[in-house]
Amino acid sequence: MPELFPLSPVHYVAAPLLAAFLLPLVAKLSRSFIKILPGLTFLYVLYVSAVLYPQALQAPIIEQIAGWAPPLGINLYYGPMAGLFASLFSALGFIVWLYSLTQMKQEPLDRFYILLMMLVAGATGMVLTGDIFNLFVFMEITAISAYSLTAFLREDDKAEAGFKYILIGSLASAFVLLGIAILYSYTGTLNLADLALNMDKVPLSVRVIVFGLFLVGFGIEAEIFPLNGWAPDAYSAAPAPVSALFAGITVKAALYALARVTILLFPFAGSMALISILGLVTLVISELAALHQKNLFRMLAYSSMGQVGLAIAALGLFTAEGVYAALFAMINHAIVKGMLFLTVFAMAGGSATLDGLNGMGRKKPILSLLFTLGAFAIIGLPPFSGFWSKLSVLTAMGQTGNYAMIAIVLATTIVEAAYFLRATGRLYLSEGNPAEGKTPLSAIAALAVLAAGILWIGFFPGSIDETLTAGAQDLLDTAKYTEGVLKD
Amino acid sequence: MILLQWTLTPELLYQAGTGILLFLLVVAAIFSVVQKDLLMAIVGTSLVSLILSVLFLLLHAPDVALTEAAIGVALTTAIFLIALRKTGRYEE
Amino acid sequence: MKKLLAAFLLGFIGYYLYTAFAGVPFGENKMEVGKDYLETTVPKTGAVNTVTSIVVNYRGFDTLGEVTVLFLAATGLGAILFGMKGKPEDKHREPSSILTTGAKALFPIIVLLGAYIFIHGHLTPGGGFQGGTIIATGVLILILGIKSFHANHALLSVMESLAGITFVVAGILGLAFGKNFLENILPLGTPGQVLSAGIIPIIYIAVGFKVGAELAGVLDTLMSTTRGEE
Amino acid sequence: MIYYIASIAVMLIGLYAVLVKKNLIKIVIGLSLMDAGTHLLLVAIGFIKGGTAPIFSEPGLTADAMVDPVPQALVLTAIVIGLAVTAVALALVIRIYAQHKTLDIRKISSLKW
Repeated sequence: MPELFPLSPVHYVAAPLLAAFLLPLVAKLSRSFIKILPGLTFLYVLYVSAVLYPQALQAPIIEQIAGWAPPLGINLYYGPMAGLFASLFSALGFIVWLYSLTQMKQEPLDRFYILLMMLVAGATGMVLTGDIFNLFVFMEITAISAYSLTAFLREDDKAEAGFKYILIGSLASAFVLLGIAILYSYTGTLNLADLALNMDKVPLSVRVIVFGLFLVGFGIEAEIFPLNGWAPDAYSAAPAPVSALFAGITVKAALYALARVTILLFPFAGSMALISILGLVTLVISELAALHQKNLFRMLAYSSMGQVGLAIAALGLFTAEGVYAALFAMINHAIVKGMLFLTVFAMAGGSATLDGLNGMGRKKPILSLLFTLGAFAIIGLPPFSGFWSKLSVLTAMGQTGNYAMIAIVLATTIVEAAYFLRATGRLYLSEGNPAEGKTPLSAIAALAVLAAGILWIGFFPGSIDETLTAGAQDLLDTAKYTEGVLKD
Repeated sequence: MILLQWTLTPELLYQAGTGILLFLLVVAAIFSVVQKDLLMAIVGTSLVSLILSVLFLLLHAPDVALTEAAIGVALTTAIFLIALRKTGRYEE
Repeated sequence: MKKLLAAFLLGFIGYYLYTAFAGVPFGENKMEVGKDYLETTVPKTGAVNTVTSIVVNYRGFDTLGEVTVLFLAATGLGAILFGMKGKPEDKHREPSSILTTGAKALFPIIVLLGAYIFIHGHLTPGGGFQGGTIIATGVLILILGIKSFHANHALLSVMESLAGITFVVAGILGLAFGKNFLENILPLGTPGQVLSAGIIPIIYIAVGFKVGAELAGVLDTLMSTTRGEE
Repeated sequence: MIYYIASIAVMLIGLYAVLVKKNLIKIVIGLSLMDAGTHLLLVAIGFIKGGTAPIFSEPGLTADAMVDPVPQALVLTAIVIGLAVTAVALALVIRIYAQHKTLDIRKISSLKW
């Protein structure tokens, strides 16, 4: 097989696409294929990761689609950072599939799995591509899957949340497209590396405008304040497995795009400081808002935005340590928040409120334990993964002398601790109604994988040190990026 | 004497034509936003698409013009009209 | 108050967009990549229509994404409107016999026109998307003109899937032949002939079928959704 | 130049509808107007005075007398994406109407900003 189909990064996109087109056909043969095929696809993509990611750590893999060298053709850039994200997305996709097997019952299931696969494939494409218009196309693939999944359930308010999302998402894509139009009109090229070399053709004032357009466009998808009004509605409306993917994948892909574009095309100090400040503002406002939420999914959504804000604040430093910390925070957030969404859904159903947690400690001990683990990890208690990620963020801020930032981060941690400990307390200290139903083994297995990840990183933070350092270097070394892509 | 210099050259005709078309484009867009009767508003958007597709032809983009004619004028309008039939016609 | 705020925002955005484009000379040649496409399209892709060669060959990955977006829209639309199928709206009006006959007579002509457009995508303006849309318009005329007509969703989805698989497999074949994803593996032929330009016509025909089937499905799903009052 | 101004104007008119209008279908109309403006802008960028369509349909045509084909290819993609988004948005509108029997966002509590 390896000789016949040499593995390359395009498999991340091609395999899910093939599976998505096949799914309606095989669904006619047997209904059970609907569930099996996405799992096989995610497994295959994980296998691609296992083969390619170690190679990417040595040297970035650059693939030219259709055999045209950039800037004529579209290229994929699979470096340490893109590899890290692509592997993370594939793993999360697989876990969410495993969980959905028994927890997702709403028809039409074939459409649900198609949209789920495309959400992951689109986000992976956003991370891999080296062409700005192709980035836009993948952003639309991700977005359209996300809109449809938000309104997937039948109950009230789902369609409204979907409409709000589609409205703001369309504004985002219009802004990104406008930015691309301006860049193309000045430079005459669409390849990111080629653009980076030709940015001097664009007057400085125009560069600022384009940066603003991209910041708004990607910022909407990355839930940066004040562009995140859609997010709590979407998170609480979507089926829980999808919310886990929103937190773990969609936001990360948009953030990656924003970081890559900023560092390649707009590397001025002001743009980076602005990103950092916006991240801090997002952090503070979201955490305060989370404190007031009664609906658990909304609480998790706001907490999710806060965590992303933390990552953005660290990213905005654009130092090696800052990007390292941001990557760490993003990975931690993807694992932990994914687990929390899935646990809450398994424990208290789709419209869970704080009261729904009452007394769960005795009725569903495993799930309660998992929730507690996730809550502790988010707050940043040692020895869980969140502790190391927060520590690295604080270290990075300390090294650049931003002591005010450190104070803000510590203050929000207290807020975070307040609402997460309150929720955890409900599990064990309150009396509640008897809960019914057992959680199936496959769902528990999916959660256990995530929990193992939290503990592994918590006890052996050194094990991911190398990948994070390589990722941070990959993002910051623009010269290597452009030379690699345009070597011919 | 000055008037005589204003002969209708093809160039001038072309420019006047595009000017009028662009003006109509904006007017149609405003019309479709202001109009309270949603049916008329949708007719306005399809008019926008129609003018757009003529403009694409003038800009030597026949592929885009054909796409805009098939998708913008025919299909999008059809989808809007179907959606309108399933909902209410007037804006309150 | 809200209008004032909106007007201010519009003025702000409009002003900065205008300044951004004020520096772009209109009607002048400022091509960089575009020039390379124009110079290499005939010798290297065999396609006479440069836009087609960009859409299907040079930037074929975008088009694969674009096809996916449409596929997702059809899928998502079906998911959103799932379970909202209503009884056919018969009380409104009966299509006249002229309309019915006209629809039956027009449909084959429209389908032929659509097919002609996507088969000649590499030679003349148009291609898979345009041709597919025209075919979908033909289906719309059938839906409007014939009361009992309902699109055969099973057939449409089989067509859609096969066409999509063709596109991806055409891409994977490039890899299997030791080249790149979506790279041309067929002889280019004589530029200007129908059978030329390598895999471009094959992909565009697949796109045509796919777009036609998807849009027809979308229209039929929307038509058979219940009205709010029920 | 008037092309730029007109297309930016169409875009802003669409944005105005999105921001201010209370009717769901009007908002979707606004979105498609924004798209339309952007498409015209892109094609206008690629236009070259005295150029021809980028199709080598006759023997005499040469590459240096043609308009830029890239924006045209991009707009083709963008138009199809716009159609997809519009279709999904209208499906959502139909569902909202089925639940609330109105298209007025002031009467749908969860859609207030």
